[in-house]
Amino acid sequence: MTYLPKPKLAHPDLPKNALGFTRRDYEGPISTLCAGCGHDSISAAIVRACFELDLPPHRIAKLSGIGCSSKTPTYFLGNSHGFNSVHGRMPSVLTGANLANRELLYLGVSGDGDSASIGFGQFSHSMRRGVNMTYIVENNGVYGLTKGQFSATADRGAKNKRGVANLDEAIDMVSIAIQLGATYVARSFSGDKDQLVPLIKGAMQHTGAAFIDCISPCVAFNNHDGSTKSFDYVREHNEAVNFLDVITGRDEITVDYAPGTTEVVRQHNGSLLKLRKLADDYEVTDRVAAMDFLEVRKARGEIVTGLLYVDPDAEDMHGYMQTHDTPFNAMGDDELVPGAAVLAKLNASLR
Amino acid sequence: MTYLPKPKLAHPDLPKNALGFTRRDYEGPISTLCAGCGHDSISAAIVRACFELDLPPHRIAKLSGIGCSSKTPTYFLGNSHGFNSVHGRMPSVLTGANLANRELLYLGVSGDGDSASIGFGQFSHSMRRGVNMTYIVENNGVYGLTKGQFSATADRGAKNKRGVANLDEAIDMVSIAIQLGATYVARSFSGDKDQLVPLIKGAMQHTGAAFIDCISPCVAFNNHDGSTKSFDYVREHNEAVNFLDVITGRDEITVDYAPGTTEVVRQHNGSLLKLRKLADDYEVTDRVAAMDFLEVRKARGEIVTGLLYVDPDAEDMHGYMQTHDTPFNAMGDDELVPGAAVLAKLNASLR
Amino acid sequence: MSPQDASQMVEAAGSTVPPLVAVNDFVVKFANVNGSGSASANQLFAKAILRMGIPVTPRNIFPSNIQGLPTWYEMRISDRGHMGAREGTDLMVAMNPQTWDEDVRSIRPGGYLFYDNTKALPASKFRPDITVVGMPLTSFTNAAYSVPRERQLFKNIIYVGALSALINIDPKVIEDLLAEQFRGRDKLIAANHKALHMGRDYALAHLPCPLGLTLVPSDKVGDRIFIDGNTAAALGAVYGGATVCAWYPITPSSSLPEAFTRYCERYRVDKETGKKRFGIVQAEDELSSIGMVIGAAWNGARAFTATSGPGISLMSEFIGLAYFAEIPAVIFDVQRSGPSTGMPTRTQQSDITICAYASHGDTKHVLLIPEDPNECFQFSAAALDLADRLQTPVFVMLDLEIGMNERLTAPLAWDDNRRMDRGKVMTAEDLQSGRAFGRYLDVDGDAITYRTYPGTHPTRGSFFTRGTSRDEFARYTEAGDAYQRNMERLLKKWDTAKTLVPPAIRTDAGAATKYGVIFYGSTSPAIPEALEIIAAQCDVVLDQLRIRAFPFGPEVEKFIDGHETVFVVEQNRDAQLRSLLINELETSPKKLVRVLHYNGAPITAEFIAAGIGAHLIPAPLREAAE
Amino acid sequence: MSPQDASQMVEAAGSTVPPLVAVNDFVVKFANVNGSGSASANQLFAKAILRMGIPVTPRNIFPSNIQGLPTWYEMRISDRGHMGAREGTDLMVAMNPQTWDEDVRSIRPGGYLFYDNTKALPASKFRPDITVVGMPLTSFTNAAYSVPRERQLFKNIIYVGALSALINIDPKVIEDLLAEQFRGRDKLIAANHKALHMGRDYALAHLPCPLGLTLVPSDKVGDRIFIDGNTAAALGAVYGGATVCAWYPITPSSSLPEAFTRYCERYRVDKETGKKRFGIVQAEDELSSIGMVIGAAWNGARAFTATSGPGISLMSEFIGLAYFAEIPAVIFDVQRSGPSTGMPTRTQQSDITICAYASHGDTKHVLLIPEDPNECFQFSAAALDLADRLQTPVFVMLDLEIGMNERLTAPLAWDDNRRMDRGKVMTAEDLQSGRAFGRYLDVDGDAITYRTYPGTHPTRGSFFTRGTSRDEFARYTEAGDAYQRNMERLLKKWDTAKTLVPPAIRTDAGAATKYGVIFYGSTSPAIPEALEIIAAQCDVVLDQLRIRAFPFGPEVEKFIDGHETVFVVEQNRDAQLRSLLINELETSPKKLVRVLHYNGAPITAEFIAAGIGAHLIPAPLREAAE
Ligand SMILES: Cc1ncc(C[n+]2csc(CCOP(=O)(O)OP(=O)(O)O)c2C)c(N)n1
Ligand SMILES: Cc1ncc(C[n+]2csc(CCOP(=O)(O)OP(=O)(O)O)c2C)c(N)n1
Ligand code: SF4
Ligand code: SF4
Ligand SMILES: [Mg+2]
Ligand SMILES: [Mg+2]
Repeated sequence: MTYLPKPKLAHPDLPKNALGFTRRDYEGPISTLCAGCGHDSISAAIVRACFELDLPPHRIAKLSGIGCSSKTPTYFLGNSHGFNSVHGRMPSVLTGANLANRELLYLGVSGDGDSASIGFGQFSHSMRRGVNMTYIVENNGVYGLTKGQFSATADRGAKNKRGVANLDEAIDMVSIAIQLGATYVARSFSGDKDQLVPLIKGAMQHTGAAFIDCISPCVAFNNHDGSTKSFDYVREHNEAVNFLDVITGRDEITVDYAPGTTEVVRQHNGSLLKLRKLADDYEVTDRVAAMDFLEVRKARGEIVTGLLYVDPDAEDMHGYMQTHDTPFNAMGDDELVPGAAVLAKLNASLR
Repeated sequence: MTYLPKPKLAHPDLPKNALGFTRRDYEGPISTLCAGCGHDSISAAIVRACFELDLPPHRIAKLSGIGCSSKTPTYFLGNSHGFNSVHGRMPSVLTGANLANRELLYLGVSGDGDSASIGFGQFSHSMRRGVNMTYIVENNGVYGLTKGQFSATADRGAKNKRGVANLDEAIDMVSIAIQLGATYVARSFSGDKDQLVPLIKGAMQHTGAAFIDCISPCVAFNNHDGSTKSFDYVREHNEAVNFLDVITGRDEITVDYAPGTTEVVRQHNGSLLKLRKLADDYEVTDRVAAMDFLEVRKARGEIVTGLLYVDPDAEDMHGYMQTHDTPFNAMGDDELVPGAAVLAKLNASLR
Repeated sequence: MSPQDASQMVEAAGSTVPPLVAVNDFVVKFANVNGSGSASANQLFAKAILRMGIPVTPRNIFPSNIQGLPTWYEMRISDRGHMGAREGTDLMVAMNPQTWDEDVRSIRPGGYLFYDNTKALPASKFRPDITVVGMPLTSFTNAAYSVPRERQLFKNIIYVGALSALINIDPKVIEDLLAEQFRGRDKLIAANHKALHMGRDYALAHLPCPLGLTLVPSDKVGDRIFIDGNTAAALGAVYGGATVCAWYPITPSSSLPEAFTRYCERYRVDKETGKKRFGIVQAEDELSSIGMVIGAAWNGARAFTATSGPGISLMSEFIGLAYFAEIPAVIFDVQRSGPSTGMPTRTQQSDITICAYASHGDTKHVLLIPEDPNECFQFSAAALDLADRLQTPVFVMLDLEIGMNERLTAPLAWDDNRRMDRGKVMTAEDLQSGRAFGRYLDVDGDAITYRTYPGTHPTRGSFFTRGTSRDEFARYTEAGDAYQRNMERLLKKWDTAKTLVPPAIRTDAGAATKYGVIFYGSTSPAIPEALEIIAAQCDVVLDQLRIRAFPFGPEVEKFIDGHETVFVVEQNRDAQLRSLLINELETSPKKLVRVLHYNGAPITAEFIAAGIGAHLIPAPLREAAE
Repeated sequence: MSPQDASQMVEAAGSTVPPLVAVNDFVVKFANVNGSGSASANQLFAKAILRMGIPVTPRNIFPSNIQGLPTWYEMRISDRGHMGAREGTDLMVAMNPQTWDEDVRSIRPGGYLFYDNTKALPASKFRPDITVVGMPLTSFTNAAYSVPRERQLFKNIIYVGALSALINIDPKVIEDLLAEQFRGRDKLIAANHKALHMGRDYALAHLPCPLGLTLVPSDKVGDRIFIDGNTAAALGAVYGGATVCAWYPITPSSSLPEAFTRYCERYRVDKETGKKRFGIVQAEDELSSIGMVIGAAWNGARAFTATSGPGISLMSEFIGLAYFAEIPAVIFDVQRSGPSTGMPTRTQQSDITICAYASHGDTKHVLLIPEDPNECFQFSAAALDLADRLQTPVFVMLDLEIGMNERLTAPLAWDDNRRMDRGKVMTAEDLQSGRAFGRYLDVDGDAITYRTYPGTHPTRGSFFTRGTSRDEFARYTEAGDAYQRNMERLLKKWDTAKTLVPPAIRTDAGAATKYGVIFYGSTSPAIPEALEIIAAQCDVVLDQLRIRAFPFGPEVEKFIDGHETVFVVEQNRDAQLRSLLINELETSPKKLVRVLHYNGAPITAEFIAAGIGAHLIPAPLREAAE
């Protein structure tokens, strides 16, 4: 089956962003996922975030591994280059791509099987390196594409469709990401687009490794009673610590800072994150406190969502490496090849 | 080079343990590591721990990956079966071995490159599964065997021998182990055998995944100024939270519980862990508090050592799986093969 | 022109084509939407035909997707017993508008199209040379049921009912099958029976029953059973005494460990304590699953994993360790179309090379290649024995075609006197008695050495296992001569393997011939039919050799030597088995002619016949004959 | 019997053996302890001989260990220019008691043993048929130095001094080398000069200088340089325009990315800003390093990784992705002895099969096989061009022997007019101009299709890269025909590759001969010498073909066709390149005779001559000749 092109109806009255693009320009062909799959909501959120941020679609590179979640980059940002790589290895491919051209925006999309099971090593190491990217795990606790086996984010004791309980301890991706040095870490829920869209926008405005664990129920295999990743379960246990508003250049002036309950974080690159606090003891830039908060609430059975940690002054891999501003893929012979004279000297030194 | 057999001098007056073995019976051939390598001290600590626990050497299986650290199983417990597998994959091999025969004791020995770099996925997943084992990482922050490149436990900013600084965030193995469900987690230092030996004994008495991060300086490549894994640096920054005494059956009666500063933890299988508290606010069975403590102290630049967390009532993988008491490798046709009659019925159902 | 009525002649390219007429010999294909619940109705249909004693071979063609994309269920009905795929469809049951054009195109001239005519379609959507049978399925079902779920479910049963009337399936057989399926849920049985007869009655009343394609009860099924290869292999692992299974999900292999789990839960749980005589771990990836298998086998348990191509690639390093350190390991590779992710829901035989030589350095591995579910069962148990006997990895090479499709196959058989062959293992008694032990010392001359399980004896028999070079007593060494001795012994062990693997099966043509054909695995059912076609069209007979294992025994060399030209039929692009033949047997490549099929669909007799035929008849003659 | 004095005849098996006499043609071997600092003294020794204009080929034989185990440094000195390894040692410098016996055994009859006689050894430790030269090195050094570190360091220089007197190395040359080495640290220079002369003076006074083995200045070195293959390959990557290197340490490849790092720091840092024109990542493992290379190359940077066998195994899955999705990637495989961890510090050519066919499914990969450091440099840059041109992984197959040993090699050359060949890349202008773009559409007929770098154009030229099947416009499809078209195009691209890789180099014997020899890589230097031996012993000449790449060009087929018997000389057990030859060229295996060396030591001319000779002279004749 070749993919289904989405009917491109001309809607002359569709709103346009600062670049003159409509939301359609950020969409892709029609999704072939199951009707109701959480992943499609995340795709829609990505489309909205990119539209609202006025990003030129072709300056975004979207990369993924293998899985239903990893298929989604086909279904959004049709004018962006995409790379559906191999299972669990998107992080290394993205890291390499990022090395080659530091100017594009990198969006990594993955699943919980892709990132927490087979890909846990690569996921972890990409966080440590501070690769400048937005890394979204579309977390449903199962392997959707291979028909519903537990993944490593399934909670111990959670039941599959046939009622069999999971035996292994769950991996909590946000805690691990914070532990390993990610500098923008959030959790959200595919069913809550109002929360999710700004979190994606904030991540795309962040310099450094930004990670979003987005719980995204699998309606085919993990949306039953006994699952801890079903729509109902997540809605019931969701505890948002804050609500984010991303303020891009042109909005800035109009922002109204309600004192006390609102915190404004200015990121290194000038973007502003306006946070409406829902848990008032939550200090989003305090790494140690954030980790403790998460562990305490997890022990209580809460699914904490929102922007969980941000280091507004983070460096990224290129910063650490002190790479040149020109993307490598734009460098020519003159910049790269030392030439025959240098070689002659070298030869001389080797006799 | 064939390995060097250790001269087996007859010392009729060497002390014997309850099984009638001397410490020599727990040793192996002479180590071929660099003189002064921390790893050799850990081997010696393992020998002492096994001797003192009166373990029959052949009931221990010792497994490792690849690296100087992973070579060490050759140099201790010469009467045990050993398996020097492939780089970073000891955890899966050990898990499989453990599945096959739940009656042996499993000792996994690895390096920081082996477990935190290439093997981070397997390390993590073996913790989640609660494999009943003692997993020791001989942590020197570098790849010794390949001549001193940084490993994933090297601290950001730490310098190598040529003065080049490490760019990536360090992986803190104990925090990750606790995060992922290990039920006995300790950190120690190869230079402090008094602390290390009881920690190994406690781990070997523990049912479930026991992990010891043992800092073990590499004298050849990571013992200089600027290193954060040198003997001097570790000695200076070492903050022990407690001192462990493992009480086996026959000692039990003689123990003297000094109230207040001492805590006694009774493990599931009857063994007793007596802890002399050095940090008096430290609660060794409180997982969330332990993680917080570690993060706070890490932020201060301290290297916290001691028994960091224990769940005395932990289950192991076999417990979760409800496997039979008889080891699989001892089961015969009668126990395993359903037979022709069953097959005939099955055939009938398939028409 | 309007859709054809079933009773009249149909037209093609000016000339009239008579509607196909066949009894117990045609191909029915259902075009459905993935996840629409059609699978069980289709299976019911196939099983009913089987119960009538007529051999039927179904094939499920599904997308790499969970819901909403096209899926087909194709059934070859053949009293003559031809079980290979066949090109073209005789009766198309077109239930998926998405693939309508392609589906209509695939009908053979004179064939039949059954479809839902609730919504009218323009005439251009049909073909003049086929018989079109329309039934207002949707409106009919919607009229009968109001709950959406019921509409969805019973629509499928209704069309089964209608078809039963169209091609003469005995409704009693279907009723029985439904009753078995829903045993104990009488209301459900009644509801299904009702739907079945609603469809059937409609057809009898309004459709041209029967079509030219009909079924009559037969006796060609015999005592054969209906099972897929993955399930049979899983059973073989239970019978073979496997206790440890470590796996990672991947299509088309996942159903093998899943079936193993089911059967273990059924046969291996201690009745009194509820404790399990098996350990199954869904690992975090394939590197881990093969590592667990190797660890378990090292420690004396029988262990296996199942995977597909990408998993084999990932396991390569570990497979080399098991080869060099001589640790048993059984790996089921249920092959799909490569390279890379390729076409994960399509079949191929393209992992032959990687499995035969997996890993860096000089390595060679044993492959067993079953042709059908019965052999999947046999070879699965045999692989566990062989791995222990040879102390090396053993691959069982299935493919999607036999792994995931149910097949008529000989009933599974087990000899209760059979005992696991655990190979050369020294026990505590052996060691105690003072028997010398050198882990890599060849004392028997077959290059297979003794091992001990860890923990056997307090002071004797322990050894150190490693992937580095060592001497006969498992002591580390970098001495070139010790290394080379060991590598040469491994080659000698390879010779021993040749005497232990299942030999190739030769079937001679009866008449003398200079032509031979070599094939293996899921190609097998298409061969007899292909040779019939060749005999008919070219008047040439061929001797056959079905390869069942690698390394090849002397019978393979003999077969090749005994023929002037040998066709090697494979389902891959690069003639991978042929490479093994010329590589390992030093055969002249010139005499081995490639017949290669690799578009992901199962190979057909027609394809093979054309491929071979092209070499038998010179081109001009061939054209004349056509 | 006591150790022999150097001036008298030596005895062997009853008869006397004259001490060896040779000028500029012998083998010196140093037996040391790993980590004892001997390496730099040994290198000094080799370099001094080179500076005298005499070709010398050193080989470092070291353990898989950091400190304390035996290590050897072997030097073949050959005015005739023979650079292959040679069996037996003429002058053994035995500094390691651990390996004494083995070292003494390896001396050729009539050879010389230089040792430290501070501690007396029993006569049984010596051989009657060699000349023994003892010097009380330890006591002598200890008397001169009191600081332990100095004792350790200068002992090495002292023995170099002594040896310089024994075999006539010009001390001025050594002095100059020391001065260069410690440039700017005058005190150190003086101290080293002093130690050198102490050793030299002792030898002149007390030892039988010179021995029968002597050096005289020569002019055979020419303008050649002295460099190891890994370093040369790293330089090639700098010149080839590689900007991204992702790697994971593994012997014997680590020194390649480490050298790349050094050269980049030297040549690629922006003088003004300190910013870097390269990105080097030490990845967490090989799966990650190849993933980064693929990601970077997909995004338009030139990228490479370096590894050895185990790394290739781990990279297999990704390599298949790069093949199928057509992404450039350069992989240096510095081969070591397999399988598994094998002998990680020994050489072999045993990753040929895995690299040629890496990954599951039908795949084939381009290999470049350099013979020496100069070709390492050339092929490294060429690989980067080829990978871009062919859009596929390209392997550069080094081995430990050329990768980690310094070799005399032609000076590195670069044409300043040369430009990187970035292959078929559509630019924003191309797209803007309306040029049609189909990522997998073969518009030029060479089966190579156009790509775009991500981010090129706002609305045109974007495409989706995947490891699954797709059509010419990179759209996902499960259609068998689109899949097959693509797989066939990849085969056609393989044919294009044959026209682009470095052709095999043929050297004819001069006289007509029915014999040919095929070889590659580090076997190269041993071949001329082997053929000299064969010509002398068997009176047979052979034509030579040095393979430099896979796939093979027509010249390879022609060479094989033109000879009755072709010997294929390889350093592996399973005749891996020979398999490629019969596989890809459809050559009859019968005419390709294996000559295989695989004990981890570099292959020698004697071995090759014996292997080939065995087939040239019938056995009885051969015995008579001996
Ligand atoms: C190496 C490899 N192993 C296994 C698979 C099979 N496989 C495809 S998707 C998948 C799991 C995907 O799970 P997840 O990442 O959670 O994605 P989801 O489908 O749930 O969105 C697996 C195991 C594969 N493609 N490659
Ligand atoms: C697949 C693979 N990659 C790389 C190597 C090379 N290698 C051997 S040991 C080692 C690092 C060991 O580091 P660590 O585990 O920290 O052990 P240490 O030597 O420091 O004790 C590496 C990279 C290998 N053996 N296998
Ligand atoms: S199977 Fe689950 S994850 Fe996959 S598309 Fe369907 S609902 Fe989504
Ligand atoms: S290199 Fe380092 S880790 Fe290895 S043996 Fe020497 S000191 Fe120990
Ligand atoms: Mg998932
Ligand atoms: Mg280390």
